[in-house]
Amino acid sequence: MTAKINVTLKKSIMDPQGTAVKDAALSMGFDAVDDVRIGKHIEVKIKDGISRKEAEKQVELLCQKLLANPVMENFSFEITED
Amino acid sequence: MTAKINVTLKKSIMDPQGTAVKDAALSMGFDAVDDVRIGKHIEVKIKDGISRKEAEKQVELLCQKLLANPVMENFSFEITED
Amino acid sequence: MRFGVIVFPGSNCDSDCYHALMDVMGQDVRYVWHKESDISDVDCIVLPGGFSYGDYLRCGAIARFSPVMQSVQDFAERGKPIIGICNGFQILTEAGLLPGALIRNRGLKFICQPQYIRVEHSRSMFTNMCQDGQVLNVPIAHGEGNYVADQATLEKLEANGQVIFRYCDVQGECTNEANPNGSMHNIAGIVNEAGNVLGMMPHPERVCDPILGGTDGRLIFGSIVEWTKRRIANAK
Amino acid sequence: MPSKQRWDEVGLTENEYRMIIDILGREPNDLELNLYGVMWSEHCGYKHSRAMLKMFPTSGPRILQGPGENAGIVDIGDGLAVCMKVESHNHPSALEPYQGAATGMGGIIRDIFTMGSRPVALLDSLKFGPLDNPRSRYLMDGVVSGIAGYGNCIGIPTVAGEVGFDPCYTGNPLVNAMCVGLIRHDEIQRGAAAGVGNSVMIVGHTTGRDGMGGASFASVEITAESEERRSAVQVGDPFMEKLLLEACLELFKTGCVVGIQDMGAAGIISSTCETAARAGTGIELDVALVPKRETGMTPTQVMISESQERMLVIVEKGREQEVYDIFDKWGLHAVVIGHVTDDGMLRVLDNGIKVGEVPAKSLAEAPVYHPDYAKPDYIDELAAFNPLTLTLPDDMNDVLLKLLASPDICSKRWVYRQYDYMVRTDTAVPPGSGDAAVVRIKGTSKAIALTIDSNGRYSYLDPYKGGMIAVAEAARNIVCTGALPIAITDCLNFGTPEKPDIYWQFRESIVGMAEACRALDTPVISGNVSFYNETDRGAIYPTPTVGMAGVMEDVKHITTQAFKKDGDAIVLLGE
Ligand SMILES: Nc1ncnc2c1ncn2[C@@H]1O[C@H](COP(=O)(O)OP(=O)(O)O)[C@@H](O)[C@H]1O
Repeated sequence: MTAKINVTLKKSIMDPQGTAVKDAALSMGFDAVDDVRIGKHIEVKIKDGISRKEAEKQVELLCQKLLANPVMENFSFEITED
Repeated sequence: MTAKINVTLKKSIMDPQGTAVKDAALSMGFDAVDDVRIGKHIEVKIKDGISRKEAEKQVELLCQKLLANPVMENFSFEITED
Repeated sequence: MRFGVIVFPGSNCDSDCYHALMDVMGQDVRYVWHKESDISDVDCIVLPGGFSYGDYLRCGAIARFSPVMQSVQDFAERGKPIIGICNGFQILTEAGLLPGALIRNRGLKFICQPQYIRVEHSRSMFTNMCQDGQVLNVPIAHGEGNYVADQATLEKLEANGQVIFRYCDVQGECTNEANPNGSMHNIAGIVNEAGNVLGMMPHPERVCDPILGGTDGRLIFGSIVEWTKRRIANAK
Repeated sequence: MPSKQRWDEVGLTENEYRMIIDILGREPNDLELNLYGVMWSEHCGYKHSRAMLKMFPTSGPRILQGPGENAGIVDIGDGLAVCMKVESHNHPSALEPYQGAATGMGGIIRDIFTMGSRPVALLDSLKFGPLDNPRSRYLMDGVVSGIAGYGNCIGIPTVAGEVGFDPCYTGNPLVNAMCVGLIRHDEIQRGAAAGVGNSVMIVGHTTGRDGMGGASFASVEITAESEERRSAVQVGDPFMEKLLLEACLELFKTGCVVGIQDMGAAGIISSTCETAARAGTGIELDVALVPKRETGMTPTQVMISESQERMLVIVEKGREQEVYDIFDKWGLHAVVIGHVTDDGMLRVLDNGIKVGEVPAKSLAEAPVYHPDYAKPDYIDELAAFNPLTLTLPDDMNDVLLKLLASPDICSKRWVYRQYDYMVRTDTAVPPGSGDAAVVRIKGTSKAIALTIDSNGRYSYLDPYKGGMIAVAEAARNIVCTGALPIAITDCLNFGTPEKPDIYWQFRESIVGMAEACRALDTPVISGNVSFYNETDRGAIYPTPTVGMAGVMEDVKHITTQAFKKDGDAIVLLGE
């Protein structure tokens, strides 16, 4: 199993990197772009033999404690078989 | 519409960040973790009035030209109504 | 008194702090390895700059789980002085010992340069040798020093006098142009509510020895020494 | 004879293939052929430059270590010495500017601490195409961030450098990085696998398929999977290197290290055959023992992998535990992969079964060539140009403003502000304040002055004089800070050496540099050659880069550029 986690900046936090990418995209002529926000995509491979329930529990806790900083970030994840 | 883009490192590319996070997770007792790879999650808000087809075309090109470096990264995306 | 400089894997200003305190300020100092748990022999903890754990994931995010951080937490609760410089500041916010967070500089680039900062007040244990409003020249060197916090936290910081240093120009004006990284309210350094934990992005250890172009850093370390002396005298 | 492809596939010539058969007395197997392919490549073997490099003066009363080791060492008195080297990472930076530049820094830093020396300063010499080209801007932005990303993280200040622009560098930027270390005479380590029976260890990062580019990769079995996995791009891990640096310096103090060599290009193969060749010994190693980060790697892939942040350490037999203890403290791998033998052979085993065996010395000593050279036509054409035929512009103020605004002359603050040039608290003269940087030495009154200079345009017009000018400019920069020039390290960036025009530029440059080094008493203690700097638009200007160190006995002699007081006299020195 693999946990696919997205960590995104909270709306209230400004995103200088996203703004820079948006400006670059617009100056390159990508006129469909309205706004850009940049976060992290983290893939955690789960050890064989771990139950889905246990995996979910650990990934949730891992996100809370380490992968996202609650002061500025939100997270979401899904667990896929692979 | 919003394009949700994941940019990941190619398999053969070493990911020091992922390794450091994996080591930290293991030492914190997350024994379900087998491996960690860290990429980017980018959300591009699409301007109103742009067709889905046009959005897809621009996002694909944007990924190729700006968001991912083809010598070391892969990308995938989906476009959602929001 | 004795300072303890924590060495995390990837710290790189640890020896600079050690040198400034020992050879320039004439203080007793020892290194504290990140796996130590007994730090009862030191009077002030320094979390030095650098890239602990490569600053991978987020600056300071992994270091805060180092074994020594539990003792640092206790040390803070007992009201003893802790100063986190640059990466040390980032670790303190990640650990929840200071509010808010430090994100990418607004210009997205790492910035290394001399920097003016204004001492907001001299009542703290870290600024008692400075004047209110004094302008110090203390260099910065960071890529993620852009201080953010929610509105309520900012208001509280301001109301309690927890903002200790602000980026300013040579006249002491805290303008947008004088703000190198986009920090809210030009914040360069804050203390916790109890006033004994300081986090600051500028590097005082880089301006202690005059050959490096300034000595303003001595005022900050000197204030800690002064405060500790008084505390020890009062206890007697 | 076998089909033509056999030598072609590993980038060797038919003649070289015959030489290998002579050496072995038989045909090489695939693994062995790959080892020769890598070690006899220009990059590792210096085939086209070795003969010419002998022209450089490389010794003197101050020189403790000249070329031939990982870095050179020059005495600065009181038992102290300076260790330095410069290296190019031009091609990797053209492909992926951030990682290319970052791994370049990683490599040159390892060269310095491998010698037992603590790195104290970095310098960089950068050349790009004109900035109105977006690709040039992208490359410059990435290269500068990559240097900053690696140097800042590992905590070594980048104290000086240069940036230049010319259309000849479009598509082929130059990224030359220099590292300088301090060392006590009694701490010098060397890269020799001495002492039969001693353990051969690999420390630091795991080994993967990364960085297997170039000539040799072609012959490694390519499947759909390996194609996806294959990559010429290496990723730098400055955090790992910081740990490796501290662990190695701590290890040297134990006295159990017999020899050490960093794994740069061609990883295990180059480090084992070079250390064995230097000591006149052999090495037997088992690729199955090498810690890997990918499954299914073939012995050839393990041998030639260029994974970063690894070191080969030869340890006194019976003292391996001391290595384990120190590396464990820093959270790093240390594994015995073989031992030193007395038969001069490099023997490769896979799970105990022999898969290749060649004389170590024959790998380390690639054939030496003396390519043809001829003065290019453009030289006389350009020399015939009479500058007096130019008409003087009317408005000199306008000319001055144009000059000051040109990227070559304008302030380079945008670049050096991204580098932590103050960490270690020794930078007494930072970038922007002097012609060279000055780094003081704590606990002494001494300082060293450092600079890196090149001028491709001069060298293009007259490579002989251009070479001299590069050395002379570096010396002037050092002297202006108040220091005495004592040695240089160099990086020779040129086009394709098989072209007579290019080889002529190369020869002339070396002769000019050598003459200047003799005149100024600054021997060459280390260096690097980068050939094949060409795109479909032709070769770059011949660009020899000179890194120079000077010594100052007392920091009170430091002199900076700025005018100091009203009324001070301004004097023009020289002719
Ligand atoms: N790539 C670079 N890295 C670090 N410092 C640099 C770089 N380029 C220029 N500098 C610094 O900027 C200052 C001015 O450089 P330069 O314009 O080359 O000066 P000069 O022409 O006087 O040699 C010097 O202090 C130099 O070390």
